[in-house]
Amino acid sequence: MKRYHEPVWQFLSPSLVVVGVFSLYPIFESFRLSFYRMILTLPWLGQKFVGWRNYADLISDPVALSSFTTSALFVAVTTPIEVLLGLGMALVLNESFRGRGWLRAVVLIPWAVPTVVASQMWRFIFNDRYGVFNYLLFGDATQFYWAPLAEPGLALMSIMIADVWKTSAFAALIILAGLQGIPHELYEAVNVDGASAWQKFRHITLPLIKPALLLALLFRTIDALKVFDLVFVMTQGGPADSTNVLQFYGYKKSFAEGMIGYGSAIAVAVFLVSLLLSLLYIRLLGAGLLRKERAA
Amino acid sequence: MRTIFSLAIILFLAPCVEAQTQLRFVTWTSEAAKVWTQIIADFEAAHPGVKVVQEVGPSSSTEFHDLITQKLRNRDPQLDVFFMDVIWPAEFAAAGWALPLDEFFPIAEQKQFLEAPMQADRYAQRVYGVPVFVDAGMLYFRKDLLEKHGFAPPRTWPELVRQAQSILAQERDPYLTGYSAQFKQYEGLICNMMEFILGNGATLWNEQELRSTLQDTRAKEAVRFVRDQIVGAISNRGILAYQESESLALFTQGKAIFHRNWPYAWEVANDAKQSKVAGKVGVMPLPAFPGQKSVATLGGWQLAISRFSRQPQIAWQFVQFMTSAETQKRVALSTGRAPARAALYHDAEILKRYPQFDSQYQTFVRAVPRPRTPVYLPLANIMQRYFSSAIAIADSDIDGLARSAARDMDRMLELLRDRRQP
Amino acid sequence: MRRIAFAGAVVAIGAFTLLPFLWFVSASWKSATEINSIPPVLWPSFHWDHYRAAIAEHGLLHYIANSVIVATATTLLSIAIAALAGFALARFRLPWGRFYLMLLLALSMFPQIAIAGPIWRLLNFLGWLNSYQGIVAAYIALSLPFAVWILATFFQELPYDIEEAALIDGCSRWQALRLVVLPLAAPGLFTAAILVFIHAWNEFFFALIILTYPARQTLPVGIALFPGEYTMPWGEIAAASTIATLPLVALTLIFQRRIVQGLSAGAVKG
Amino acid sequence: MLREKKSEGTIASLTVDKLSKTFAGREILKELSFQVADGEFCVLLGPSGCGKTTLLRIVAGLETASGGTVSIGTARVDALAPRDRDVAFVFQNYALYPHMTVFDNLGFSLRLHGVPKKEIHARVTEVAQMLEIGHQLDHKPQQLSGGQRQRVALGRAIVRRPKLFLFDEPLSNLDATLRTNMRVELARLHGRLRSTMLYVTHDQAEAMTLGEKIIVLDRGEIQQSGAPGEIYHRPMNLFVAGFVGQPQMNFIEGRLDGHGKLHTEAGVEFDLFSTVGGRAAPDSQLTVGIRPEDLRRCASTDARFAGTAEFVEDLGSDCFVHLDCGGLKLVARLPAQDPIKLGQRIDLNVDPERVHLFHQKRRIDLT
Repeated sequence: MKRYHEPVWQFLSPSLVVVGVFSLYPIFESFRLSFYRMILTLPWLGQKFVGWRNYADLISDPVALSSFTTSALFVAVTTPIEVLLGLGMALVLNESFRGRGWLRAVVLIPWAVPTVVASQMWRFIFNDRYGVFNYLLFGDATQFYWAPLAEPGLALMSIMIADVWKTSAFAALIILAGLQGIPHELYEAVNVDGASAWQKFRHITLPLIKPALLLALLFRTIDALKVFDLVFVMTQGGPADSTNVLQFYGYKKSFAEGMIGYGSAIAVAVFLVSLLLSLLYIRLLGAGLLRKERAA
Repeated sequence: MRTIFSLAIILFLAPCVEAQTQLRFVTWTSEAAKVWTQIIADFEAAHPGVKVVQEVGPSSSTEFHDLITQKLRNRDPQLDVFFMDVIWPAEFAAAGWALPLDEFFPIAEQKQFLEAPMQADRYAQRVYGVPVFVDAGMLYFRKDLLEKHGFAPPRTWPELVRQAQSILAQERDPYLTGYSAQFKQYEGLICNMMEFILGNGATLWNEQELRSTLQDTRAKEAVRFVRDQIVGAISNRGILAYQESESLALFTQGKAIFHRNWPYAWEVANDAKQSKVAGKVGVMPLPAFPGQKSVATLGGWQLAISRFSRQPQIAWQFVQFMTSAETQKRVALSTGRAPARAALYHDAEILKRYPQFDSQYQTFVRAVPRPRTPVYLPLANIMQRYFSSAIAIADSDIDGLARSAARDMDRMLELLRDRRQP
Repeated sequence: MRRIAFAGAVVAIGAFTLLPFLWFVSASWKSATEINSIPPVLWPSFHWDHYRAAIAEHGLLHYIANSVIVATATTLLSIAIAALAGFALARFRLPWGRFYLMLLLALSMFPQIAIAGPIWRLLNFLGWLNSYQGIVAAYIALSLPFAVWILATFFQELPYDIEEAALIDGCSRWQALRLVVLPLAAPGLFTAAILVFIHAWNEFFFALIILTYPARQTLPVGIALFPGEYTMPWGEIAAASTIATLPLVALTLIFQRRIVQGLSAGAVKG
Repeated sequence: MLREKKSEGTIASLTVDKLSKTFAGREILKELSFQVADGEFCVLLGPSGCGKTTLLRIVAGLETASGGTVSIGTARVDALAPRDRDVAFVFQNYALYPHMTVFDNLGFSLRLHGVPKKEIHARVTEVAQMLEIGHQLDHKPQQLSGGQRQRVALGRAIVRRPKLFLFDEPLSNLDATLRTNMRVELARLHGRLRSTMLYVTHDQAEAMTLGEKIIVLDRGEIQQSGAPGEIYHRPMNLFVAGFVGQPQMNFIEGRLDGHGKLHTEAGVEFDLFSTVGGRAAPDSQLTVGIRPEDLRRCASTDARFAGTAEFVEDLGSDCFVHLDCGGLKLVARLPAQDPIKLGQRIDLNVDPERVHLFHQKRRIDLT
């Protein structure tokens, strides 16, 4: 039974070409390089195929393990806060009030500010002497002053604050969209039964924005694992390596030390962790995110 | 939809102008950009048919390194002359990225330049860079405070600490700190710590035996001194997050008694528009530990030629012009950066404009380069991690940290052992 | 009582997002000594030479021009390509359609830093280094995954029968897309466009190593050129950032309703 | 609804031959074959989920069949894209272009086919007048009422003068009175245009009033096809008998004895010898079908059924009485003049000529 051909290829070829040349090729190149050992500054060592040795070294490299835990901690703390804050912002922004348009634009400022600028900004704010952070908290009582970027414990926290400030708007945007998708009649119906604000949220809002929450969580996790600019500008992985996230460690290996093979292996590790987490989210929170099969 | 594609077409056909022979010079936007453009214009006037095309990267050494190595690792012919940080020659030579300049740069000419940077520009008996300007660590101090409290500028670190403690006690200014420097986990930390360690008669590594010497007792002593006497005592803990700009800000705001920085800080600290302590600033070589000599870490930038340049002759003419005595003098006068040619330190005009060059000359002559090895950057990352971990935690296990840092450094240096350069 | 709590929340959100940025903007009107004065000076003395320096000495305007060109070209092309792919994935029941969506999501997980080297070599091979098309091609690849995702989910929610009516009326798939689907999908396109634009506007690392001609460098690289080797001109950086962020804020203010409406897939009731 | 036959026109007929469709393992259409003559108004009637909409969408080209062919006139179209089949499709929820005015909605297909502006304007205004939406031409669909939107959807199809009109339950979103008016208008429209129309509905009243031919579908198979009267008065199987007719036909199970006498579960007997003759073996199970309107009140002596009224639906014009005849539930349609009270015992009889007989779900003709 001959059927007329939907011009599928006309629609998909542009994206396939671009993704194929500019995404797939570089990523395969990274995968390939991760099986080689090379140090650019010692060319006589050559580029030897070493199979899984880079990955074996990665597992046994104490600095890599500590940077893995730093990254994991960063993701585990920032993504939930960003999604929760995003949810709060979205709920507020969903209500209609006079300045809503302005507030929505203001909320987008952190997302619109270039990351390199935002990092400089927070480095300026967290400075323990001329930064406003200490001044607002403690006024002139310098004995109580913190040095956020200087204490191993506080440095990562400062980067988290900067990241939460920068990206909560993004999460809020996605969740707000989910909220707007909820048909209004549902709320009218439940109002009739006299539900409290909390019950309305619990039984109507939450279940219906689950896909939006999942999407926000997914995109934030992927980005949080790839955090780089903030660490590069604010702390360069210091103090005492306490903010040496995996991505920054990979950058140092590939670009500063010329160990492309090892750097690529770290990048692949970041990718695999991200893939694993995403599959976990999709399995746990339901596949509502994926395309529903189109009914006959 | 049609408009979108027509816009894309225009972009793709952006014509690029082909002029005569193009000399590609990769540099960064220096503070005195106007001076550089003028010098380049003069070069082009003196060499008709040659057009210098400038490509620009950020001044931060790490970012400039990322950009330049990207071109070099890919043998990009579109690169002739580029700026090289004082710690890169060994790496760029071993990697086969920088062109040996011996045939262009005779020994007699090399003698014109300060010995310290020239030493840094050599690797395996060949020269790979021509110094443009030099940097060296110096001690800035509040002349007024020292005089007020009857102190002569300190010769040793313990003396500095004692003076700082007594001034702090008497001044009772909550914001005042005794010593401001660069202890953030980055290249600057190595420059600072090297001055303490070498100032205690120790070293970072043994060049002949290709092994780390961080475990020597004198080296660990210096580190312990910084952790307990400086970070733990006379400095505010914020110092662990400072690069040059933050540390200098404390000094220019009048909130630091002593301050370690490069020569540029003299101009800033004495400029009333930028500093509240203009005129009250003294500068001297860094103190050392009792019985040892003062040591300053060498910094500065050199010009190098890419091994993949298709026109090394023209490139050398450009480098020669840019590092000629006359150009060096113009740059020194306009930017205040310490020149690399020794003669300029006795040039009346320069000394009139920058009297401090006279007293700083000795520091520049004796400045010590950081380990000259192709694997310097991996070593640097290991040392940065070690130093930061050692001084940022009050009760850090310095012996243990030193042992593992030395082990990691030796494992890197091991790679050099089997391939001794001729 | 709820009114006060709500008003409190509005103020809190406004403060949380705006105050840090306003503090940085205030630095652009402070004199050199005021900027890092200890203790900090809260109210600036309002003089404008940082703005003059940012524009005149650092050539901020041509960085902004470059960023506008790059970001606009990236957005237009990326959205055009993503709309085609999103439409096809939503409309044609392709057996591997879902796989392609998952592949795109996976691609967006790969750290850009790691593929910067290979992308540089690719552009070098094509002779596109230091060219608008080079950086735009790289940015399209970076932004396509999430653009296709947003548009595919959006098209999938659009009521199908309006399109079928167009097919019956005599449209080819292309005409149906252009004349009926795109006008209805405007909010979705807008959302994806704003996100792609902001991504291209903010990207730093690729631009650092690909664009080294001053005439081509985009804003984030331009601002990274402000600091000297040891000096950090906070005033000028703050001024540059304020100028750079204003167009984006204005853009989002004008289109914020469309943005949110777009993201709420299926907002268009047939 | 009698309309005079149109002379042979240019409008082609529709031929569907052994059309089948399976989706996700389920057989939706099972080798259907039927024809729609030129200018004929054919209705596809069936319960929801019987595959009638899928069949319509396959004819339109919006879906592909798993087997069989579709031809309009003499040309096979099943391999053509929807736009090449010259068909018009009126959707259930109208599918108007929300971003275009009514005028643009109506003229869209002409614009696509490059019809000159002047002609588009003329044809659009003519159809708009015909459908009384002349003064809504510059409104947007959101500004129109349900009925008006429905007429615009209809107008969009008419303007094109297609070879074949396809309707997918176009009236189901209208309120009752509007629906009855539109039924009459559609029929009058068909009378004027004399175009071939294929109309899908689950509402049998629409089927009876509009259809010149009705095809009853169930579970992807044609149960019966024929003129409305044929479908109503000679249902060929239990399904058609039960589906067509409101309220539903009464069914009574029974067993035929050796002498042509039928003994039903309610103890009522029917002497069918003269009609059944030898066409049903003795002792076989038969189902008797009696339409509620065929039951009439009679004297208790010659009553065939007697039951008490459990529930009475009084529709004004007549009333439906739900009776319990000793366990057998019957529904009778009685004239409203003599109202029945709840619990009242009444006697009913039926003219044997009007009784329907089914054996193993197939009809057995009495004459």
